[in-house]
Amino acid sequence: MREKQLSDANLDSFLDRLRGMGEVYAPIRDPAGDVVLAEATPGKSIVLEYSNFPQSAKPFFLPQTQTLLGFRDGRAEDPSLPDRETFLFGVRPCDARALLALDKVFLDGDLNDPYYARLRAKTAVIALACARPMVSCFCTSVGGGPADPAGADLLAVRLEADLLLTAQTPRGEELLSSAADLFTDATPAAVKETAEQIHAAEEQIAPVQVSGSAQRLRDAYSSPLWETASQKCLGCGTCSFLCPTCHCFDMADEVRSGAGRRIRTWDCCAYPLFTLHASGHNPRPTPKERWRQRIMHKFRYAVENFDLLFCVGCGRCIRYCPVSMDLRTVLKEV
Amino acid sequence: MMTSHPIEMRLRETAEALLRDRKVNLFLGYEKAPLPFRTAPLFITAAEEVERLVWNPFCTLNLAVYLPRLFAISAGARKAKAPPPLPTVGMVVKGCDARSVAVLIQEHQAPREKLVLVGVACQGMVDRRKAERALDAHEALGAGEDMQGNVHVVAEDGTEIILPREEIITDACLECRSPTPSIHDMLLGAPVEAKDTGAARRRTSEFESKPFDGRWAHFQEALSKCIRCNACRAACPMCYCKDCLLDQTRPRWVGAGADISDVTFYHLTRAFHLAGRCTGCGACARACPMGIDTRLLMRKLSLEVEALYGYRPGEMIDATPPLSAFSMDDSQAFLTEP
Amino acid sequence: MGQTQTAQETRSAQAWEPKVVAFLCNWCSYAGADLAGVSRIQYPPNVRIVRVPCSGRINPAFLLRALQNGADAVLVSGCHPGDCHYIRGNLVARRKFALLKELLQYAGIEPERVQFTWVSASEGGRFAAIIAKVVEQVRELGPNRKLVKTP
Amino acid sequence: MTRNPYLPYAARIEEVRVENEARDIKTFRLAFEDSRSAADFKYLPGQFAELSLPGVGEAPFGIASSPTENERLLFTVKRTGLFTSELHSVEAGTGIGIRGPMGKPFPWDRMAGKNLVIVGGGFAFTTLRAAVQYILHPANRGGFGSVLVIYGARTPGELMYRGDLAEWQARDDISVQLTVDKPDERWSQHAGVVTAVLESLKPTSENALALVCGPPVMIRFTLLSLNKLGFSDDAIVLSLEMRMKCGIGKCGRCNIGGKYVCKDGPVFTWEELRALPAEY
Repeated sequence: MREKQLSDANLDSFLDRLRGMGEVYAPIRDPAGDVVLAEATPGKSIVLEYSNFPQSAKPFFLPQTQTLLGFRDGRAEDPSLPDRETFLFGVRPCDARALLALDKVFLDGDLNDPYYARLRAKTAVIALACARPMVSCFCTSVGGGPADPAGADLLAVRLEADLLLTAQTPRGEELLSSAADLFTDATPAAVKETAEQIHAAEEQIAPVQVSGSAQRLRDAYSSPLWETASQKCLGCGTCSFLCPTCHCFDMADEVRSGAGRRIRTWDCCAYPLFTLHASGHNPRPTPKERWRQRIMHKFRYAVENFDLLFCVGCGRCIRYCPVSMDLRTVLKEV
Repeated sequence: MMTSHPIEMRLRETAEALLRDRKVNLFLGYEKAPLPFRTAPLFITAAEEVERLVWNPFCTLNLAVYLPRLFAISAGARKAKAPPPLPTVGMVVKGCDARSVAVLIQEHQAPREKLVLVGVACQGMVDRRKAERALDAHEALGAGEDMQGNVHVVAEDGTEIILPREEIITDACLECRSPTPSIHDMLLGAPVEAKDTGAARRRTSEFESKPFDGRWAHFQEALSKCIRCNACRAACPMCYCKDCLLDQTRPRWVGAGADISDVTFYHLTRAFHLAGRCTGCGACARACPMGIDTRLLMRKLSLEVEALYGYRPGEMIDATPPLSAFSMDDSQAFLTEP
Repeated sequence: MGQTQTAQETRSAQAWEPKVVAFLCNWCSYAGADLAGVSRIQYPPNVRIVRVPCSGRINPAFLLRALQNGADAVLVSGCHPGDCHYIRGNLVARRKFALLKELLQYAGIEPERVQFTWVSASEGGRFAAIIAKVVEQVRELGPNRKLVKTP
Repeated sequence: MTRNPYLPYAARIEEVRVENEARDIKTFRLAFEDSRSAADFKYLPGQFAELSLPGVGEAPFGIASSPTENERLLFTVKRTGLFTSELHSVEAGTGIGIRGPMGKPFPWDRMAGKNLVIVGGGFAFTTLRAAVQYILHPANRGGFGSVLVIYGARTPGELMYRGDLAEWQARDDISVQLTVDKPDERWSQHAGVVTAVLESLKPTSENALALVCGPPVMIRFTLLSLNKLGFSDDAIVLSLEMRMKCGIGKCGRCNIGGKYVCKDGPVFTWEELRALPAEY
């Protein structure tokens, strides 16, 4: 693996090259003051000091609303798939890692999801290692880390006045060679500094007891802790909507005078309507079963089915929960 | 501004007595949360657990949101000859919480006689987003309250920072006109006067000074962030409808997607359903993961309800809610050819 | 979309005709519209009528839905105060309408897009005049572009 | 490129038949618009498909016909929710989308050579009808042992597939026992619940498999009866219903534990189901 160095002065030129090939999204401060992954049109100032975005990169691969079919004269037809290349610069490693989980669900051979597959193929991820983990972060306990390259095409680490980049995929190699004149070979000092920085970031992340979660959750299925833990859950769905691996969706038709579309929209297992049968029967009737499902899905069922935790430790569900629910506590208690 | 500590002690004593003397089956309060600038709702049923109760500048959540479900009678129980008795619930209420409880009582979602309301006059609760933003490059490891009631933060590098409370309390608190609970069975601490009774009006007038298209553009820009998670609805104590219009499929009133037209429909309809009922607690805005000012419309509607019908939800428990009543001489200046 | 620009577009777009959806109460306003018809009072054909049992039956969602589906304006008409077939339906509705109109204006929807009035069963002329007025106002404003859902 | 799994085949409703006295159950016979789709749609009894009406949506239904009935693709639908109400209101000739076949069929490999006990209740008899038709096909009948069908409904008027039932009862290579909770004056067959009939007939559990579909209460008691008769949990095959959307294991709402009803089911043995959380 050859590390390349990109000086801050050349960052804009690199993004310009990417703009020549497609749309570029990068960390930008929005009017409300949040740093978000937004389109980096020329001249927009890129923020490099941030913890993480409120919303992960998920919407770029699984949009909140996705057209599945068009309807014309009462007949279904394939919608056109996007052709444009997209470059995501500054995705945190946890959010890039989430793509491994989404890939398991949406790219499964026989039943490939064509919409996800296309967006995945057309979107390059340039992850930016995390230098300032938050108190809600626990990536190191779920197989990731502040500089985990999983899911990224390029991994960047920020140094004093440079970025150190390593290609993780052929796509990443391509991006590096397409702008080779902007990069220099990384100096041994830079490589060393990078390693130290990553280590320092890792040190800041408190471990969470995730090991053996599948077995522990199997044993704890009937535990009274689900009742107490879910008592305060409002069923608002914030955790799912912000979760980079939550992928459940609903489908609905929108048709006016014979023309329209079938869409899919994000959905959430915390909603009572999620599993409600037309007959009125609901297999998961209370917040207890619904919240248990969410934890079980991420830390047990996904492990059983794919040998992969469907949690990347980004901590959004903890940070944004209006009633301060914390899955770390439950993982510890089971 | 004063420290909350004495209130916390009295709150624990009060809750303990209520639970010990079986005056309540359940006490609703707040406990320490894993992350700074937050507390978590706490449900306790035993006097021994009162030590978990806290009272501090982070008790932002409106606990009234839990009442409708605590008093909901399941279909099975309704059919039973002798339905199980309703619980008696004790809870700590701030000004906004008390207003919400009052509306829930008026709307028969919670029986007054089954509630023991422990009121605390509120000095304004912290908005975690404002606090986090005020720290800028720092990350809080812990936060507490100093003797003046300001927020004391320990940052990741060990630095200690004081955040003046006035600067980080929620927008709803800044606009609050009745920080002292309108209804309560006991009041801990002294009543508090509203800080700035004109705040909501000023914000509304400022928005109203823009032209139609400017207002629409602002409104659409704000809503373009909406991801339709419905957290604003879930967090609202007044949104207890079992079958929300916005979930209905026969007919489907509003599309499920993030189409701006559907998003707008959702927010307009929700706001309207809260006309004359919204108590301005701000739970919706705080629950919004995308940081949308969900109170933009509500602020205006509440002022309008007061101007037209002289009503402030939750502050007049014996009055008939304005949209269930009428007067022959209600204004009809808005009519075409009246 | 600027207001002036919309109006200009309107003038150039010859094809566009205002589309007004009118929700009329069964007992007074619908009968008023009927009277306008049988009395052969002319009024613009731009109105689509939805009959409702009472103006009190109007849920704001009806009006928003109509605008979303492409109406350029909506009009609600009920019995005059005191004449409601259900005694007080229109009086309770009056409060809702007052607030709704304020809310929509505040959000940036022009007041002409959502109108309320009373028309009795004997006021065929009044009905025709109000329709003419509403249609004229909407023509002046141009097509509704706010809230419309483009499929 | 493989076919978009969300794109339905275009089909048309050729015939609509009311199945019960309450008129809330109808059978729809569908025909594909083109022969390629028909050739693509290869299924076995026990599988299901998503039917869709543009503008209304989609819903999953068990396939009520057997592939041995040639191009007769049948779906029996009870009017319950949004989609089914709309479907009940359309007439023959209407276009309809069909996506599938989905899920796993009844375990036909395991059923070969076995004596079969088929127990159904009420409206859930649809895929069991498909199974019986498949078994009775001349090319297949020799591949199975004895076949006992017990089918119950609340009243005689609620028994579906009257014509088929009469045909089957006229044959000597299958025993078809019908029972109703509330007989009327013209009813001459069993009265009472299916379990009573099952326990009185005492079919052998030797070299046998049971297929069970019905409302939850019926299933619960039938399981007990079958166990009593010596059927092991592994020899009892059930078919589940679940709220579904995508039908291809992605939308995440039909899971029971780690299994997706749409992909890993809807057919499970009782042994498999017992190992899963009781969230169904």
